[in-house]
Amino acid sequence: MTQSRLHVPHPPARPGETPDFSYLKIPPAGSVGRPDTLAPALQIEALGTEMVRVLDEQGHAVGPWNPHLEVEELQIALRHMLLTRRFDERMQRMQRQGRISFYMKSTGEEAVAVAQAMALRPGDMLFPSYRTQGLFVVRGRSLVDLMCQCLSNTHDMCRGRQMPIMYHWAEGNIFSISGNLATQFPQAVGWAMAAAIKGEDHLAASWIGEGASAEADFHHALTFAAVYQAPVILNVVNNQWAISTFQGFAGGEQRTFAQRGPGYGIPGVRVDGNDFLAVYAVTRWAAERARSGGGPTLIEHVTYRAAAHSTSDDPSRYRPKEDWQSWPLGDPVVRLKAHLIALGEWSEERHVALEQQLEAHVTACWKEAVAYGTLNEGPTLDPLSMFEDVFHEMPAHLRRQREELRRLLHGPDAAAARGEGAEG
Amino acid sequence: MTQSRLHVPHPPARPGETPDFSYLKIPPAGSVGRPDTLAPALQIEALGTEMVRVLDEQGHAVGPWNPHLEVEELQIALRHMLLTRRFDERMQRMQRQGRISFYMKSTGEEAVAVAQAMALRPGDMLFPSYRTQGLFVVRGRSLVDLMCQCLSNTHDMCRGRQMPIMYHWAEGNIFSISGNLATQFPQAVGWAMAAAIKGEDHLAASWIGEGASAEADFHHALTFAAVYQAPVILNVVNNQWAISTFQGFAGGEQRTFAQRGPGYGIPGVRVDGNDFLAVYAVTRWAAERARSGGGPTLIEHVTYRAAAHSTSDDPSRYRPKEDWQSWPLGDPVVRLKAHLIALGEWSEERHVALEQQLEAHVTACWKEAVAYGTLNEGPTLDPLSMFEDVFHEMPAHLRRQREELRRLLHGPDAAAARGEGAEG
Amino acid sequence: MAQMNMVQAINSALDVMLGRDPRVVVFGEDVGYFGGVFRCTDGLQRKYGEHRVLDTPIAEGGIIAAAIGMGVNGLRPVAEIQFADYIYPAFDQIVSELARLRYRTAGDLCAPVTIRTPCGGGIRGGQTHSQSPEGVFTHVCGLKVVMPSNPHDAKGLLISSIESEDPVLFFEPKRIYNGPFDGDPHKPAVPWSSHPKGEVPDGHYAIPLGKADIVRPGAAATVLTYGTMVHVAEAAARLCGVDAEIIDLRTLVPLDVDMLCTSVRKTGRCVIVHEATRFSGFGAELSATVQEECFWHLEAPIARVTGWDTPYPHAFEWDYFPGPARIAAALRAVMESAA
Amino acid sequence: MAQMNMVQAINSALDVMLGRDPRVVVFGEDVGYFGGVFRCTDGLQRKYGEHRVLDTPIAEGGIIAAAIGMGVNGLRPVAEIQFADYIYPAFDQIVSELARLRYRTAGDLCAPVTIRTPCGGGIRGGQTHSQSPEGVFTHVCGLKVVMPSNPHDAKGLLISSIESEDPVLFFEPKRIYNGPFDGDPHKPAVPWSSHPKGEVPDGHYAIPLGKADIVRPGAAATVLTYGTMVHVAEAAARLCGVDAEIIDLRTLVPLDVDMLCTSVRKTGRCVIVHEATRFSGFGAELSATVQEECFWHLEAPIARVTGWDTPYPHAFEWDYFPGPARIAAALRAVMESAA
Ligand SMILES: Cc1ncc(C[n+]2csc(CCOP(=O)(O)OP(=O)(O)O)c2C)c(N)n1
Ligand SMILES: Cc1ncc(C[n+]2csc(CCOP(=O)(O)OP(=O)(O)O)c2C)c(N)n1
Ligand SMILES: [Mg+2]
Ligand SMILES: [Mg+2]
Repeated sequence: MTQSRLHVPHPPARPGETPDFSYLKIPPAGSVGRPDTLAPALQIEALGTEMVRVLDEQGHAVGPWNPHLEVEELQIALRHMLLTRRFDERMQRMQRQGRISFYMKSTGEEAVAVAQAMALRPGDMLFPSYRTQGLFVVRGRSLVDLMCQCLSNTHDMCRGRQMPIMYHWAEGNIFSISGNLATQFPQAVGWAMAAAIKGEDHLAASWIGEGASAEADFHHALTFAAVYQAPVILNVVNNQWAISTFQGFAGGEQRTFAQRGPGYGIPGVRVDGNDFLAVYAVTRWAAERARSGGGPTLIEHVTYRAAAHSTSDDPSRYRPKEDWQSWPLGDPVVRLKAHLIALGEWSEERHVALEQQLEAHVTACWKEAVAYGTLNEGPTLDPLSMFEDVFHEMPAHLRRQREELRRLLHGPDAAAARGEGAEG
Repeated sequence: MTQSRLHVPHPPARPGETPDFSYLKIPPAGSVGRPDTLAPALQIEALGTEMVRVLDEQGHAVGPWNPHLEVEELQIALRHMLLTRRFDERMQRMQRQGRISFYMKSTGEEAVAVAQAMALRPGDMLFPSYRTQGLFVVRGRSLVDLMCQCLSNTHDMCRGRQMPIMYHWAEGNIFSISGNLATQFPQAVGWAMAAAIKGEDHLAASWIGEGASAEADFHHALTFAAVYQAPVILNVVNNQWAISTFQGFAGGEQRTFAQRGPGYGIPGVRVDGNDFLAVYAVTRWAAERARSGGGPTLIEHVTYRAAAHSTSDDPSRYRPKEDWQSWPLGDPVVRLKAHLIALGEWSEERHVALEQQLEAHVTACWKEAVAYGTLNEGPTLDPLSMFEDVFHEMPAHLRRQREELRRLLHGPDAAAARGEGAEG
Repeated sequence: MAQMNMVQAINSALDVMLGRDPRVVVFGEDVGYFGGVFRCTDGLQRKYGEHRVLDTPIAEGGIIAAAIGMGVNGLRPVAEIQFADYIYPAFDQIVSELARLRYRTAGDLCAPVTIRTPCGGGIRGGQTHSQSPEGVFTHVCGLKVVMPSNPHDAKGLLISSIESEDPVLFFEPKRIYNGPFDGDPHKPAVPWSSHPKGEVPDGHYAIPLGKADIVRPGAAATVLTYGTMVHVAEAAARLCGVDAEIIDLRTLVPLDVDMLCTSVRKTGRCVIVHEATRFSGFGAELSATVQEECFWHLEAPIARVTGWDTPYPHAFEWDYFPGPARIAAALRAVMESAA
Repeated sequence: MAQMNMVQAINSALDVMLGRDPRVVVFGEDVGYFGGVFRCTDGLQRKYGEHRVLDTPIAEGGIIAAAIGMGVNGLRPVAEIQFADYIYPAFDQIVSELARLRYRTAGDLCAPVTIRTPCGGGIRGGQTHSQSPEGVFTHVCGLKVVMPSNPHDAKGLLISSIESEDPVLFFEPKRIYNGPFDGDPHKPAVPWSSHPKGEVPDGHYAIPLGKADIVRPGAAATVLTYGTMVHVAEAAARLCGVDAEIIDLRTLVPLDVDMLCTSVRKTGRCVIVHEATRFSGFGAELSATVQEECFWHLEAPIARVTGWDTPYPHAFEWDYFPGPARIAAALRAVMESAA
């Protein structure tokens, strides 16, 4: 008998070592069957261990999950993904230049948010994570608005209250992003329960990282979704890393994250998260299931966090540099582009032209956004507004505090006090 | 397409209706295979859907899970189960007579705690629920001590601080029972992690009800156990009810509770919880696995809460009266007794004699216990002791408060104040 | 008008709101078919159906998270936490999410959730069925916190809570569900039918949040209290003969500072009473506020009478409980106090 | 003696304790291989191995639950919660279990867990990376609560916390990890090497829990504060020229009431400063206690200077932060105050 020893998960490679993704079992595109959308969860457990893939190595869409999208839609998808990436890069640069305080890129994972937002209906409610900016791009929120949020400027939808990237869009049916991991997962289930109570046809979808799946709210979401058979799509974006910890620390060594679903009686589907067509198709399948009374679906998107966790992070401390180059599922943008080219509906030239156009668009948006103010340059929001929206109506103690701040900022001694403050 | 509607789980029968347990699939005793204790979790998933059973209808022990226990052990087991039941009945009666404030019986579920405590080693740490009093009985804590706890009297191990049944026994390696559901589950995992860190051979075991499995701590326990492969046995006692809600409200409609395990990569074993031999054998299997470095096991015990939830509960409001009579897995005491009789090692006469002996023992224990005081009759604990053990050393503010209470109770105005208080 | 105890008054408030507003949904552990372990939701599922009055899994965090999602989707969720002692698993969803959703979205999203939960001791509940955690929630910006002391207020305040656009923590002192309690456990129980506040209108009425109530006018000292302790303070005043003005806060957030301070400025003396533990309890905020607002009127130190700073012990419930004798002693002390 | 910033001092305390006591284990999100997002555990896993310095799943509730189990099994767990804003998912395990285990078992079982967590604002963290939730924990019986204001104290207090038989919440004000901060974000950053409390002994030393520290003796008024605000209060005193006695609490529970009240009895005036929101914040308890103990010595109302009662807003960090100007104004007010 070997004695019990504490097992400590390890990533396959640390800085200086050669990237190694051999732990990933990747079936050929087209090899996984597509069951009926109302198939009982028990009969389709294999979907949690396989990996739904549509785009093959040659850029062809193959197999039963091929959603057969119109070329135009594919081109729009490519555009959305590219725009998301350009946007991310610009914002990261602006953070480096001190124009915004913080940023988080979704590089390498763009297919998840873009394909899912395209596969769902406008009336469906999205409960995003901080790495699904593509949802806003697809639903058409202007980049200027997103930038203004990151700038906490006079046009900031959050009125200066949230860190960059914590967007929301009530009219666009996108919930608010929270700094607290995973909280939105069971909230989405509650939203879906309400839709079912009201007898409405809308569903909810939510996203968390594989690391966040260890939080209590993951369990709450799956339990409530299963018990009430809520019309909800619960997505775990497995980008292999949670800041510095490898997915093994969330339980990924033992099982896929999709396999958690069946334990609750919820179908779990594992999908190649860098394959736009596969993500789109799986989402459509889950949406149809939910809308037909089939209840929830858990989807695991296998992808890779190509960039740092955030602008505060330095991944070279904990994983091999350039390891994304070795990631076997490639780059979702490159793969969709190759597909369009294989279809004869795209070219390197058109791609370059589109990139230039998007870059120009981002530049124009940024110009407009900064005109509404930046962190350090006016115009700025009125600090007195910080007392609003704590409650629907401002209670007396907040009115009193607002008065105190008003006197501090604008009262007779304000200039002196501030001047002195700088000396102190 | 049928529209999504909120699904609301229902128990098979409500008051006035005929009990119906047809939802339960019960394989014949002996039909489930017993895999190697170190079999990979993936290969033994069927253990979560089947039901390990050893005792057949004729009272014979059959199949690969038969633990082949000595007759003496079986007789001891019967004694422990009967004693637990007698103890429960007495305490319930004493609550009805106003001698203790509250009680919770484990009637019908005695095999779970008794078999598991017998299958584990004294050095293994047990993290109990409020319905596993059998653990204390097996480990030999005197009933007098348990009764004194329920009486909050001068011999109360909790010094009057906890409601009845919230026992603990540090020397006996039994953790403290908490009023908060499920909290002990991940604590047990932490204990097991520590054992593994120290390279010790002990394991931890914990118990929760199927209702409590919806709590966050269930997820924490399974995640941590899986990630670190901790030597722990996690038991879900599925007695079909959580106060008034049927197991469907914890997700039991969709899947068994044992099936939650495989989603985390933890073997899940479903066992006939009223079959002493099956529970014993499964526990031994899991313990051997844990001690050999095979990590955690999740065990679901299928049983029935024969009694009310607690002395505060009236089950006739939400389920058919006498439904336990129809419970297809029977009574664990009756089944073990039948087995011993089938073996020729027991008789109705010996049984009656044992019951009388145990009843007398319980009576003697109760007599001794009440001599140490009851809720309403002296001797009583010193109320000033309530300020102790908040911290290791009593800080100044608690010393001051203790002084204040001392003056109130014993100071010059004490009698007057108390007298007046009664008038006020 | 009908005679109602507090359980019936709460049931009536839920009934009225379920009937008036199709957005109202009521849910929690055992609240559906069974009607709640304290019977507050008795009969409601039968009347409004199991899509409006729901049992839930035993997961307080999930209950509140689901309530938030439902609130965002246009419902008016009323969630029950079976005991206030079991609200902690929902703490993150309440504090990080429910309380701040409106703020962080600059008013674009909100969830008007009411959380009902029985609190307080005196029922032999020991440390996990007796807590009064209201103080902790009063420190969380964005939550309203309510605790009624009688059936009439309970119904009116609960209706206001459900109608509030803000999330509300609604604490129900379970010791007075069935009758007022003056702090003496040895006296025979008194039913609400013998108390004027046991008269409760059948239909809809609202008691505004943020308004305290003078339950006993007086000139000599002010007692600030809420919940069960209102009745105990009344008994204490009778006991020691101090002409105390007893104020039932009813709402802790927002606090009716004006009424409180008007009284203290008048009497010059103040005793604060709550059942919760003392250190950093809500009494600390009351004391600090009164001291700031009324310093120049104070003729004696503000006194706090509270639960001791220990968990609620099962055996010593009545030594722990801040009963009439302790309150009376504090009243005498503030009357006699001199440098 | 070495020059250390607060991160290094904390790292050194952990290093010392891991080296001295084989029961000490350190764990949390990203604390192992990576060394922590604030680098407080840098190099420790390499030195002590991955069974003593562990990464964990992202589940604060699980982390604290595991710590309790480990503590019961004879280890001395030091758990990190990555930001104090993320401690709420662990609230139930801390409040219902960790804090009360010794009590409910009459001393038979306990878990001497230390929870380290960075708190406070001023780093553009917005509402979910800036909170100061210490007040809430001071209301929980059975927890010690510590917040150091400098590297020297941080190390000595952390060692005492790990050696404590009681569970300790150890809050680290992240704004001063790298240098003292006087409340003016526009001035160039100052390193700890320029501050006397940046001198930190290399080896083992303990600063007892429950002892406050007079960081600036003075005669005119007493300032009670802790963490980052100690330095801001010093700046404020310089700014307004009031001869303030500034007391760094260091430990909030148990509170050094004697030192606090001795000072207030001497000065007759008291200003309480913390970064946390005001309503029911720890300042309320300080104010209530001082008022009770020193009423007859007070010559002016006790003042509180705190964060406003709103979430911490990203864009208005410095309008929110209770900076030197506000503290100075309060100091002037208590000096000038008259009926
Ligand atoms: C409750 C909580 N705990 C900790 C954190 C700190 N934190 C922010 S992101 C992160 C890693 C999340 O990883 P994952 O869920 O895999 O998402 P990814 O960043 O990979 O998209 C952590 C630990 C937090 N924001 N909230
Ligand atoms: C956190 C928490 N929530 C709610 C309760 C109230 N409560 C006590 S027992 C119980 C039902 C538990 O059912 P189950 O887990 O199936 O155990 P059983 O009583 O059937 O043994 C509930 C809801 C509690 N004690 N703790
Ligand atoms: Mg990740
Ligand atoms: Mg049960």
